[in-house]
Amino acid sequence: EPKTNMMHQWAQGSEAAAIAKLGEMFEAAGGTWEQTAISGHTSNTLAKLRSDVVAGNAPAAVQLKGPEIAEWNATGATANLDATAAEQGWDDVVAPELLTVMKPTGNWVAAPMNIHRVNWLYSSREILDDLGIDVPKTWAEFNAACDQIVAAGKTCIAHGAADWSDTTTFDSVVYGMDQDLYRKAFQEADLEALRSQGMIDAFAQLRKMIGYMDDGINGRSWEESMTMTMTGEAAFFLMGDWTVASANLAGFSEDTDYYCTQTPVDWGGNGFILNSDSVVFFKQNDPDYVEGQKLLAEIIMSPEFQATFNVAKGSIPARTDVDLSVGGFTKCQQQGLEDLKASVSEGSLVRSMAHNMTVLQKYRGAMMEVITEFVADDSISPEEAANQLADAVELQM
Amino acid sequence: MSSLTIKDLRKSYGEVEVLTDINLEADSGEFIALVGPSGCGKSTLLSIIAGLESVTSGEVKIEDRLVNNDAPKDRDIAMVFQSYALYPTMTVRENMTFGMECRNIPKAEQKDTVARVADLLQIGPLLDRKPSQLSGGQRQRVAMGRALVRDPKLFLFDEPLSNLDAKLRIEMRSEIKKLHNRVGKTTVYVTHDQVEAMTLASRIAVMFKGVLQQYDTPKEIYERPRNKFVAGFMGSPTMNFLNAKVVQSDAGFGVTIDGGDGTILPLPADHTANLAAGQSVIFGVRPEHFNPVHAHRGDTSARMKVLVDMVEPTGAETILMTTVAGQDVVASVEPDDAPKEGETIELAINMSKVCLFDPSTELRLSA
Amino acid sequence: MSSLTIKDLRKSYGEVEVLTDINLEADSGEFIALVGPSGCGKSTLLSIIAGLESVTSGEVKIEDRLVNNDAPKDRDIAMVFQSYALYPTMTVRENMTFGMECRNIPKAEQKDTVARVADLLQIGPLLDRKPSQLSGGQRQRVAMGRALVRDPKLFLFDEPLSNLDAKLRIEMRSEIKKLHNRVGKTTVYVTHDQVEAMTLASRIAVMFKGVLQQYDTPKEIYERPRNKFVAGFMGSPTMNFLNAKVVQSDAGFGVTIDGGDGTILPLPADHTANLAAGQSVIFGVRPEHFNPVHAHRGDTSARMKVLVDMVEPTGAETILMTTVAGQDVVASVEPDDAPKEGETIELAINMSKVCLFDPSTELRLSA
Amino acid sequence: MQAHTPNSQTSQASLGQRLANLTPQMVLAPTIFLAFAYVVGFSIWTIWISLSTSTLLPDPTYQGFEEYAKLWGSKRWTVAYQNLFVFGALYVVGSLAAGTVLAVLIDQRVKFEAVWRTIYLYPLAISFIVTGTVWRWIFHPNTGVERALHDMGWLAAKFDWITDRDLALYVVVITGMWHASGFAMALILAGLRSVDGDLVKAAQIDGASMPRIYRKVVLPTIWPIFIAVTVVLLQFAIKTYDLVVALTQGGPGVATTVPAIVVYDLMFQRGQIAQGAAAAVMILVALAFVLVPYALWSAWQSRKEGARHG
Amino acid sequence: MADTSTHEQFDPLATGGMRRRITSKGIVYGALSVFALIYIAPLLIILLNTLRPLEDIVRTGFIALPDAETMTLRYWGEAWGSFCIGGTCEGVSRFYKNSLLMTIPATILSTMIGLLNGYILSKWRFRYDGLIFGLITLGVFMPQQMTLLPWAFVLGKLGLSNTIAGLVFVHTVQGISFTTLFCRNYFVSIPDDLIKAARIDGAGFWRIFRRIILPLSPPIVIVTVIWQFTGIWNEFLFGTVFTSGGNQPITSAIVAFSGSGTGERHYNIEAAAVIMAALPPLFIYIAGGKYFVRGLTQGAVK
Ligand SMILES: Nc1ncnc2c1ncn2[C@@H]1O[C@H](COP(=O)(O)OP(=O)(O)OP(=O)(O)O)[C@@H](O)[C@H]1O
Ligand SMILES: Nc1ncnc2c1ncn2[C@@H]1O[C@H](COP(=O)(O)OP(=O)(O)OP(=O)(O)O)[C@@H](O)[C@H]1O
Ligand SMILES: [Mg+2]
Ligand SMILES: [Mg+2]
Repeated sequence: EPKTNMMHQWAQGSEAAAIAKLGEMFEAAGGTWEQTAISGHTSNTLAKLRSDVVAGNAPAAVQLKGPEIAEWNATGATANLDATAAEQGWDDVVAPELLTVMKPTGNWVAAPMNIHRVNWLYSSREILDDLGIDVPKTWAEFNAACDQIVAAGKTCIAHGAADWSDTTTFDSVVYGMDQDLYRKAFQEADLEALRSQGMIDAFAQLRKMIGYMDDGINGRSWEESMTMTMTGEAAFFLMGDWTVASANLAGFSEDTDYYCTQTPVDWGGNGFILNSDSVVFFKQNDPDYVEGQKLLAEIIMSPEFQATFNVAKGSIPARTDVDLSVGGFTKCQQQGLEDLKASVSEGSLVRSMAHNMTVLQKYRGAMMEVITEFVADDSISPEEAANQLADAVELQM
Repeated sequence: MSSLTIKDLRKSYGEVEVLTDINLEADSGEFIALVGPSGCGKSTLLSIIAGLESVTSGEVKIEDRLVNNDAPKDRDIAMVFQSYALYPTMTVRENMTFGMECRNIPKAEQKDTVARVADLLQIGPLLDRKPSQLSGGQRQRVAMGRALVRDPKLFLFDEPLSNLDAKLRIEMRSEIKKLHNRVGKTTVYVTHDQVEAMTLASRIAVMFKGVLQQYDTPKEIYERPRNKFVAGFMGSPTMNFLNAKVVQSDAGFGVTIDGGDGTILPLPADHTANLAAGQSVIFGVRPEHFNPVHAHRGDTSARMKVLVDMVEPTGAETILMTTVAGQDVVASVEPDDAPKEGETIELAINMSKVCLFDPSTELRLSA
Repeated sequence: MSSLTIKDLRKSYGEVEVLTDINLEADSGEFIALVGPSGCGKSTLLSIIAGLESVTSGEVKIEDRLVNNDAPKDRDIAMVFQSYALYPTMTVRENMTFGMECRNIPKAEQKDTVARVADLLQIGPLLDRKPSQLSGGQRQRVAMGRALVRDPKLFLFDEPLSNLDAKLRIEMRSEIKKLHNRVGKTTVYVTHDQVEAMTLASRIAVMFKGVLQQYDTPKEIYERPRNKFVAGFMGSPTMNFLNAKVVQSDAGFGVTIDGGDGTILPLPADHTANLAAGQSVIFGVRPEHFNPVHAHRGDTSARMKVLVDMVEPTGAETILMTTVAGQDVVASVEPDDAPKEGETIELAINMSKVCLFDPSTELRLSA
Repeated sequence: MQAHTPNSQTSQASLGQRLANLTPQMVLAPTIFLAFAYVVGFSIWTIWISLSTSTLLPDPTYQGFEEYAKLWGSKRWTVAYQNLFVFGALYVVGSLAAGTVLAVLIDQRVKFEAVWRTIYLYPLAISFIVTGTVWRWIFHPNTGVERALHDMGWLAAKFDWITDRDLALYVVVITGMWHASGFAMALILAGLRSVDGDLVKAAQIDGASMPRIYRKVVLPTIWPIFIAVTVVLLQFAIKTYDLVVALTQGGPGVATTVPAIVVYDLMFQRGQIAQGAAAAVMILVALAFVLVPYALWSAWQSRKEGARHG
Repeated sequence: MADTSTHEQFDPLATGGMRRRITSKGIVYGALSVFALIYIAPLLIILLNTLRPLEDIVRTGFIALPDAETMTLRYWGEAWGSFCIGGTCEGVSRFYKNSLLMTIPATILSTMIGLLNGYILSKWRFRYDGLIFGLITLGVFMPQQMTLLPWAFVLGKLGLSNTIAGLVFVHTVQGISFTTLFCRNYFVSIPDDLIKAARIDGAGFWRIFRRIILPLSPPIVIVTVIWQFTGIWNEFLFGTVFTSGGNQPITSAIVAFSGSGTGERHYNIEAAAVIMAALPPLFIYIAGGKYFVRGLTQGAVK
């Protein structure tokens, strides 16, 4: 009889509901479902995971992502899902950009649940319409729009400062200004790229954008920032697609309250910064749990779950063969999928550094420290910031 | 001029009256001892003089100035506490200068004063120590030093020696006496040790249950106590009290011990005022006024046969615990005179020193 | 039979030797007092006897059984502590029965024993109180009660009276004496009050710095102290020590006070063994062996002119602080004989009671 | 009290007797074992890990002091370490000061003493998480005091310390003080109560004013209490984690990061267990800055004590 | 009745000293009240926000009085019984039991062991006793983050992972440091003579503990119980890491509110849950505060 215990950090709200759905499906398929929702910060989840592994009872399934998957794979603690994957033909349906993440050494060890887009720009319809501004396409347009908005006495950018949200914004800035730089600096942690003039320019743009924010950014939650934009208090909000789920849940809707577009890019074309939630499976001794892993993986990869889960989460399915025109996907989500496809074909798709999809945690942590300090401290110049960024990464090598 | 006057003083804590109608005065330069058993109100009275407690009614005057409402610091007094109350975190020197600092006395003068007092008390070498590094006697001396730097109108002592051991107590007692002779300040000294009061004071105030029992010179108090309480409280071992009857014979008045063999103990002529034959009295004799009868010492007419229960040699004198007619009698005799336990001996009584008390009022009869 | 024997006992704490070569024995039923100044090792010795401390070397025997390695409970002793050490959470009764419970004595017997002891000590009405509800004297009595319920071979007391005030101390002293007379158990009694030791003990062990100075009867110790320390420690006010020289004249040996007027104080014949003319000695006289010279008392050949510095009446006797040849002399005289301060008077010395000490060894000279 | 140490001449003590004498040690043995394992074992393990190549999971391969170098090269850590000392000092001194003021006020024979005392003491019962959360609400300009003042019409009002990187640490200090000063108050108050009343009387007669009496006589007398409170508070300061996480999450930037947060992040968020262990070792070193002087002090104290009894 | 001048002077209110005393009393009470306000404010703010609907909180911030019309107690009910935490919609009620199951045994165990240790370390001297005491006390200072992995290993080896028993074990061992420290310092003030007397009476190690030491312990037991209870109850890291799902203590659930989850923050429910989670320690402090203060000074000052 298949059993499982899934460890995740979606303790509340729509995410918790989405996970609950997974449980229901698991039980409907005859399994015994248990979950361990770790509250609060990601480090709590990771602390628990490490403790469990050290204690010798690794959880059957854990919500984990990005290079962490490869790292855990390297410790030899992960289970091999190749058989199930072959049976179900995962290689054919999963978005190609995710394959290297889910199969770090060629074997399937994780099942992706979704694809998040990080580089969304939410604009307040009220403000843009009032001032007669078009949604900016490039950073220059963006800055010009902001100047106009600020002059009109509004806040241009809604933001809640935290290392991850500061970095999310910076992801979009670097990517939008120079996608090669992004790849070199944030996917390969190339020191020269980190120190380059392009990075300095990106920091200068970020500094400019901080100027467009109000004074209350510190300690503000991202939901509050979102509400500021939705209610017309601020013009723009740079954030991932989970915003869509929250905004819709809070009763705001696209086109009436807000527009969703990709964040500005200076190189034209479609851009997509990808983030993905996935479930990693750890080796189990109890055959019930082994069986449960197989069942859980199948359910996660099932189009039905992918649809339900992603409707709730604001993201798009990790399977490219799910039809978004049915089942309650929003316009923004549908647009997301289109952009994803276009981006893949243009070769502009990247993974998100801010959301732990590229470099090892130690490099990401070091970079986030520098970026969030830059946001908090006006006295740091873009040149200094770029150097610090490179130094911090170099230190961890 | 009277240095301290207390008039009709009362003090109550809520319902409880702890001092009743105290009247007391001290002449300039006098050494007054307040004695009495624990809880009789001695410390309370002293605190009232110091201004640390308020009065309920009555007057306190220092050098004829009414000070009832003055703060302690405005009364020009100095006080030594039983616990010494030395400031534990200050050195001896700082302890002594603290009061002067509070009164903004110039540093140079402070220094001189400390030097003078330290000299007087021979505590010069201790000046830089903390109180915790001093022995009991040294602490006592420092406490006095702290009082002496003030040059006040009135010195107050609250059982300053009771924390010292017997030998040191005797030593310090002499020192206080010497110091008082030298400094000559009016002093009020609380103690519950009657020997201290006797040796130090020019006048003793004996208190009991908040009431002043007698206020007089040590000699008067010891020899002519106003009542049985004072008689019993002053003197150690305590005065013997025997139930007796007054008899009148040809030789004059005498007493017989109740239940005894009827021997008449003749009273000196000057003890017989206010007496009537057949009257019940309490017959009080101090232990040292007994003496074993010795053939060679000549005869005393007042003798008493006693059974010796216990003999306690203390060195200089020997205490006999005896019984006569079922009543306990303690006698103090010379060691060489000491009988054996269980013996029956005859004790001679120095009848010129005995006291008679009224059994009901407990006041001393006879002048 | 000897009830307690201590042989060649030593005790060190680390480097520090606190007891050196103690030899002591107590006969059955004896009352032994251990006296000495604070820190001399009295309590340590008592703890060793009780088995609360281990010995470093030497033997402790109780009724001739070596008990060095026995636990306290197996030594059949009872002990009374200075702090009384009453179990604060138990009633008086429970305090008394605790030891019996530990030894599994039947309830009925416990009850009888408590009743008997309570009767003996008159603490029947207190049995259901907690120690905190008792006065000092009552606590003391309960502490003794707890010891008495045991019927042990040996009673140990560690300064049982030192927390009581003067009057109560004298009372309880008598009670302990009575009790010992009645119960007749061998007792070791630690005190630093020499009067207590004198009045209670059949033999006194005087200790100083961990060394037993003298072990003898009270009379011997008082009259024939082995050395200057013992002479000075026993007696209050303390013995006077004067630097003097031995002179030989027709009348026999005598002493002259150094720096004095050369008057020869003749020594009784039985004091002159081991003396040589011209020898320096310390001349020791107890205060009570001085007496003012009275015409009518006949002549004493040993007289000394002294200047009276201070007169301290204590009631039964009066203390004179005097100086002779620059040395302090304290005399204790009858109140009626007391001179005035500042007078120069002649004191007669009872030469049969004086002691001479060797200035270097401080041992008593003469037999 | 001395367990019998059987000595050579007289070692006839029975086996039972000797076993009875060993009871205390035997009863204590499990604790000694646990304490040893916990304090010494865990510390040694941490030190060892800090010198290893551990990343995601503990890994015994020896590497040397590299992780320490990396740690000290990181700005976040240096800020955190510095914060530990600044925060620790201000928090302890501030709590002591506030506690002293409260204790002295309550000592003025006030009515309803128990009520006042409870009011000041209750924060100790509140967890750091809750304390941090509530004070964040209060301090944050969008939700707290500033907002309330704005809503009351005082638009110029500004109270945004929590978002100011130079002032945010003081917000943590104030919040910590709120939590701990009642504890200091309680101990100091009890200390004041134990001061000999005669001391105050003596000082009154000496002519000292009430503030002076407290400053010069009473408070110095109870300094051992201040030491005791300090030790307990320092222990809180060094372990501070939840409070900061809930209050500022270490921000703005890294302005209020404390070492415990860095340790936790390195060990668990970033999978740099070795470096996290190195940071933990550095916390222990910080602890030594405090404990070694304290241990020396108490050793000196007890020696003095012993000397006085001797 | 004051017909003489002397009498008038005894009217205490007429004296300068008394007037001064009255004004200074005023200052004292004034200062006490100001402080009291600061200390109470946070509690009051949480309390008030439990009664306010979310819109109200979002509109006016946390520092505002509840609107009489929209004021409601229903968030208490939601927080207690129906709010979703960790995928289960039973509010905090189901964590309450875990917290009690963890806190009570750990408190009792660590207190009892502390009492024994304190007794041994204060009343029985043996070699290295000072060192052992120092070692045990050092445990007080160990940062939790550092001990997480070693504990995980130990719990795994003992088969106590993911169990409340494991938490009890961890908290007990950690608590021993504090309880031993407190108890030893308290017992030091019990006169050694009592122990000596008992030994002479024939009492052994255990009997002395039971009959002499334990009856004298209530003040320090109250202190350690309060200290341990609140400490263990409020701790969240171990609870979060060493247990999961239905075994977690209430603090882990509370952290779920304050953590950076996505979705709306239900401040009102959060506030109600926070108060509910804080009630047991609060109650213990209010009920036992007097004894806490008394025992603590006896125990901690030495
Ligand atoms: N603040 C107070 N409130 C109520 N009663 C008090 C107060 N202070 C003292 N008393 C009572 O007043 C009486 C006298 O106390 P006081 O301290 O003056 O006695 P004492 O003669 O100095 O005794 P001792 O010799 O023990 O020092 C005692 O019965 C005491 O209980
Ligand atoms: N446990 C110990 N360790 C080291 N020295 C000790 C110890 N116990 C006692 N001493 C020392 O041994 C000496 C004798 O102490 P003891 O208590 O026997 O003196 P005492 O004669 O009873 O004094 P007191 O009259 O003050 O009670 C003292 O100097 C004391 O400091
Ligand atoms: Mg008094
Ligand atoms: Mg002793």
